[in-house]
Amino acid sequence: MNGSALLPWMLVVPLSWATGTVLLAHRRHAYTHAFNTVGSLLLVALAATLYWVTREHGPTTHALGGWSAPLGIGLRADGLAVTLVLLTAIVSGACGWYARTSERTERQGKGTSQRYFWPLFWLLITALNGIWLADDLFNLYVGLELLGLSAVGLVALGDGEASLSAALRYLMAALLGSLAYLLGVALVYASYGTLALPELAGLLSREPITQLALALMTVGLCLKTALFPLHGWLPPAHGVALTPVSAMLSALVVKGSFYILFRLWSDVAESVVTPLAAQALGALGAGAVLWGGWQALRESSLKMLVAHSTVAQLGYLFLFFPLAVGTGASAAALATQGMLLHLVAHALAKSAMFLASGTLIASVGRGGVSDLAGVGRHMPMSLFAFGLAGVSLMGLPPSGGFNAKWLLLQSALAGGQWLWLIVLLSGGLLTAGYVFRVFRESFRDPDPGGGRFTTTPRAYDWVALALATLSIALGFASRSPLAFMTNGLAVMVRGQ
Amino acid sequence: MKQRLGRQLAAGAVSVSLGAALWHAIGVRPTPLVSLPALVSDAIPASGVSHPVTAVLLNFRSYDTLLEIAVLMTAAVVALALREEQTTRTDTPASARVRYVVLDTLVWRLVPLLVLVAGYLLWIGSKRPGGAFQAGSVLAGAAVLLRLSGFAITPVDHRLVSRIAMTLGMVIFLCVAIGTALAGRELLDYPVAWSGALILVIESALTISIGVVLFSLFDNAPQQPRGLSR
Amino acid sequence: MSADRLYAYVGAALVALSLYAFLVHTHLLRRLLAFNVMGGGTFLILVGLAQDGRGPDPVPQALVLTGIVVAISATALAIILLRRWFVFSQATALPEDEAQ
Amino acid sequence: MIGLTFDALLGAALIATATGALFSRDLFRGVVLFVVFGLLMALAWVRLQAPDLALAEAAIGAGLTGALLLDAIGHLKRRDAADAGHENSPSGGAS
Repeated sequence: MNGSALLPWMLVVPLSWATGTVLLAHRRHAYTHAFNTVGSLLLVALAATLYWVTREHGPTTHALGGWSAPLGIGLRADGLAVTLVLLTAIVSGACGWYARTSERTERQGKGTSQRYFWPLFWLLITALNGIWLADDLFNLYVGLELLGLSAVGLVALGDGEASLSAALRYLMAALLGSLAYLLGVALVYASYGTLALPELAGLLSREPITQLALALMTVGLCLKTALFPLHGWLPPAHGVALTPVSAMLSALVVKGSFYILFRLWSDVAESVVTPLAAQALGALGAGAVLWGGWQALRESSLKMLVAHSTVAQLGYLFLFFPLAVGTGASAAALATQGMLLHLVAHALAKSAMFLASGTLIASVGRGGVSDLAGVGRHMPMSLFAFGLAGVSLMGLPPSGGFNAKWLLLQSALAGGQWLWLIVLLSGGLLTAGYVFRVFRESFRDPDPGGGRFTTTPRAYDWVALALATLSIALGFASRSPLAFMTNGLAVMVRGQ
Repeated sequence: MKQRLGRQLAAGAVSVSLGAALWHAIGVRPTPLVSLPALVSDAIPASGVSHPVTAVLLNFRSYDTLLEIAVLMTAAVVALALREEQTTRTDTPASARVRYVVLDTLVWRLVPLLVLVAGYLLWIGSKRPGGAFQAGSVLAGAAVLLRLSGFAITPVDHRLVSRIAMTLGMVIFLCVAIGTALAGRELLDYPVAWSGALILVIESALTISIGVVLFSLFDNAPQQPRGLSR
Repeated sequence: MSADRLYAYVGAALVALSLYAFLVHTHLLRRLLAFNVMGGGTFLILVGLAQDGRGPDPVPQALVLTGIVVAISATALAIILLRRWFVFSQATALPEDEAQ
Repeated sequence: MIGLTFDALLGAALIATATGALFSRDLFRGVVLFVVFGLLMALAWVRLQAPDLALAEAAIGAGLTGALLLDAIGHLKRRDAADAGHENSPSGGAS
């Protein structure tokens, strides 16, 4: 099997399913459910094949339209891109399963607008795969817009007024962010005459215009990744959306813009970035870890707590920059590995945590953390899934989260940057604080008159548990996927 | 009031520094080493069209266009989703509106002209400025004009026929994409002999869909439920 | 100075102007106007600066055409959400901004 | 030289209409100025030898966006004339 021939199907399949679900939107649910199940399974199968083929035969590219870059647009499948494609297929498959179960059981009385959940779901996946595989600066812009608009649409499908204001706020941030990015693209094209990333990697130099372009793209992408202090839009959007949507937004969507930032800084504009800018990004990341964790501790609504936890966990990703820029080869390699493992482990753990939270809320009937009293005895499975995910987020062994934070820690030691150690450790403590807070409430005796729980579908628990288990399993077997992911990356080893 | 002033000062500082940085950057831009226009003109004969912008949009960078149609579809889907919830849609029936004779005549003259213009733009797009986007938006403009002057044109709602019209461009584009992939070529790599015809087919379908979707974005905008205040 | 570069400078001015407007206005329709003007400025820089001293370039022109379609999709989506939200809340600014 | 003078005048007009569109007290007036801005942009595209963009800008940028915005003003004014019609006082909503 040829990896290059497989690549475009990662885009064609979700796009076809998006179109198909628009056309099927008013058919009986049995049809759409069967159609969507087939789509998710097909996507997982294709992604797994692509992963396997790339592992066996190495990275591939695909010249779309038969025109090679810079005239045409290329796709590129290296270890990292392929891993993220597989991650997307798995997480979206799980969330899709959860959504189908919820449609089957809770459909009565809900707004019918959720018919159009599925087209947006597939458009979101198209955008994500487009971004993971992209190899062109402007193509990434279109992918970013598709990602942003479909995510905003999904948020707007939630119930009532709050979801609309959250969607609007999200949209305003997304629009500003992508325009900043586009402005950077304009400056790059004017100065270098090409948009293809591989070519630009060899051309970019530390001109003022290039630095401005990179700064603009960085600010735009940070806004879209909700880096502190530009994170204000994230908690309402992720907290108010439908449960499977929250899971996909936190697990995958915010990673899309971060991934572009990582590619730009490490692959393309290596010669333009400065250690000072990297330290600044790291400082903001540290701010996110502390502020997001603190907010999660104080948050009264369960889903908002998990959303604030996303703000904090995204902060860890940004510690990559100070740990890798200008610190020497070994520290940079460790930082890259730690950050990428954190990205994957957080995606699995956070989607599990959101799904488990949604199940708990469905069972209790209310969304407050203090409403959970007594749920521990009634919903042990959901709480177990929540706890497993929490273990990975806190960075306790054995889990993917632990290995990731361990690698980041080692990188900090190797580079002699002690300050980031403190951030890593206090972030872990804050995470432990809010996860245990949920547990404490859940095992409290319910108030008199409370403690009535609805039974939720079994599938809810299985899906959350499967994702949480994967995030733990990553702690036992992270070496080989990591080696595959970082293989072929031009890590910033050429630093000072 | 103080907060407002603070916001203005901060916004002013940010935008003035961005403006100054852009101003400076534009002045010291290096000259590019790569020349895409030269590559474009070299490849034009193999693209199936003679107008370079159309060649870039529908051949060299057709994948961008595919994703762009997906963006347009996203907006259309959200509009449909939010429209459907409204049970109390207060569409003024066309007959109930006051019509002005002059406007009527004007519209009746103008709309067929616009449709003609759209067809011309679509056709000429392969050789000269024009193409699916301009043609589609002119079509949508004609429909908006009709709706604004109170004519009862069919709404673009969740009926199957509307949804088919909205997705037609995407369906045809995807069929071509899948066809090329199944034939063992790169995605959207048209055989040279067919590329002119394929581009025209794709553009025709896109024109319809772009027109319908752009009109639907106007037509499906939520209305205030009458006499219902919360 | 070539005409192309002149329009790039105009684009820079438009971007700065509309960024200020985007940041100070709370009315969402005004923010959308700012977004559209900012888009226009960016497009002018994209085409003007790329063509400066090199003659017409179909690539940035095609990119801007894509950008225009994306911009109207985003604008329409925002207007739909805003109108729907207005039906519920009778407000034209985000709650966080109004509290300021 | 005449061409460049025209370009300079057009650039100034672009900035002036944009300022009006963004900062005029009356939102309706702002949108009308935005439509004018769109038409001037179309002219600028002609000057930049981009007739495709001139067509698209006139039809989409000025025409359809303008129609969407004007329709939205009508909608938002229906209940809340003070807020939609005039310079919004941000503290107005939170009395």
